[in-house]
Amino acid sequence: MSVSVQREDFDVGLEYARFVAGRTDVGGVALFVGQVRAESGQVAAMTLEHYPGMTERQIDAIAAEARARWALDACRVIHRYGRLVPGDRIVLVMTAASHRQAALESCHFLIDWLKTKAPFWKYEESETGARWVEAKETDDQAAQRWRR
Amino acid sequence: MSVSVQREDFDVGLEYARFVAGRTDVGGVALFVGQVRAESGQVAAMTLEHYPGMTERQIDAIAAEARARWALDACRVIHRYGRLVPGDRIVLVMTAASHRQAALESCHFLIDWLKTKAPFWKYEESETGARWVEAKETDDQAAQRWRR
Amino acid sequence: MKILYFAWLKTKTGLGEEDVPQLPAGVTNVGQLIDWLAGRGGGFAEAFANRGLVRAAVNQDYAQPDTPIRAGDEIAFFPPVTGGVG
Amino acid sequence: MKILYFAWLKTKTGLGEEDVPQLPAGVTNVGQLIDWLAGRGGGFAEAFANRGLVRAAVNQDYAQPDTPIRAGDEIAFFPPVTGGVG
Repeated sequence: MSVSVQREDFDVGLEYARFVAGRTDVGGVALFVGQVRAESGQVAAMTLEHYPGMTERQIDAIAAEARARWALDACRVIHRYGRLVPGDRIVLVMTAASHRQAALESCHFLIDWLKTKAPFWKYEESETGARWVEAKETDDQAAQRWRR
Repeated sequence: MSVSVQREDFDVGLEYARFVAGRTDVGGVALFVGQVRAESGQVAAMTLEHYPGMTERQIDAIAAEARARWALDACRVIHRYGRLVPGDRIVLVMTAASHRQAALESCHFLIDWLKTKAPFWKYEESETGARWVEAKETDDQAAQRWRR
Repeated sequence: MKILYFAWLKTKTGLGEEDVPQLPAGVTNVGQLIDWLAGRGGGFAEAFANRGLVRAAVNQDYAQPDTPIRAGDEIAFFPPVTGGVG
Repeated sequence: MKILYFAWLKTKTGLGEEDVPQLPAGVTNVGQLIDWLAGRGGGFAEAFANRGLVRAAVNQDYAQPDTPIRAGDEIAFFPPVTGGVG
């Protein structure tokens, strides 16, 4: 299990290569890459503020829960902060397991929970001004469906 | 939408880079990489036989269904055939969408259906001999849950 | 009519592919073609002994026993597919 | 006690971080600390005007109004998190 919270971009191919290097026990690797999306040209840039220390702590806790719920061989999360423009990568979640369902479900779980539990706040700049983005009800719902 | 059925390996980083190059409309990319797994040293190698022509046709049909069901920006499937050893990559499924749920769910759908609809047959070599692998009930069930 | 065999159906019949220029008498669908092929005996009888284990395609689409066939078709027989991922 | 403010709570209070050496009189939990901070008036009153919009953490774990606090704790106030993915 490995978590990085960083300003710098990450290389998806390199991260994947390191993740599976020398492993023959892995049957499936699920990856999710979140990117900044230009909504009909509205978002010119966004800045992700985070709470250093708490961010790593919360992501560690979420990753530990994923490992408790699914039989995972490995798990990696990278989350960026700072100013980002459309097309920039924001987050990488990567899970490896013997079976594809475990890899896919845990990856989905991690990204849903990151969205509601990791202390990041999004400040969006657009043509009409800048604002702090409000939390969405739908994200809470997406995370809630993993409750049991 | 792009489908490749090939003997050669693929480069996950390069495929991802090409997939998102110049795009700012994508909010999330989901990837799944299937690899040959050594089950406690049992599988020494496997050979994937396929039905050239029908394979491409069936994967095209599955990808078209994914695009009809989810709002996808792009979709890519690579499936290998031939002799493979533990650690080798077998399949890549990649989906891009504005929203993470669409990317994640369609990727999961594609890999579940590939397993039951794409005409591949697995011949496994192990210490105790070689055999054609029989289809699993659980794969049918995994695919069935996408029926509506 | 081209007939293809995959996986252990290829092993048992000893054939990857064969050409059957005309539809055999009385054969109008996949099920009847299987009866006719099994009637050859030997490896063919063996390959089609348990029909629950045999799947078919007509012109590269999955087919059922009652799927009609014509002289120019490409027919394939194979076991249930077993994909490549765990 | 260290108090941190994030996102628009930082903008409204005008502070990213402050040190409050001792627990104010009568303050033993998060809710009471919010009352005390709001009592400063100005940007602080504004930041805590709608408490439904404010989340808190004590020592980097999510906290509730009745979560107890002590003099050495790190307390943070921020809006509901908004992650980074669509």
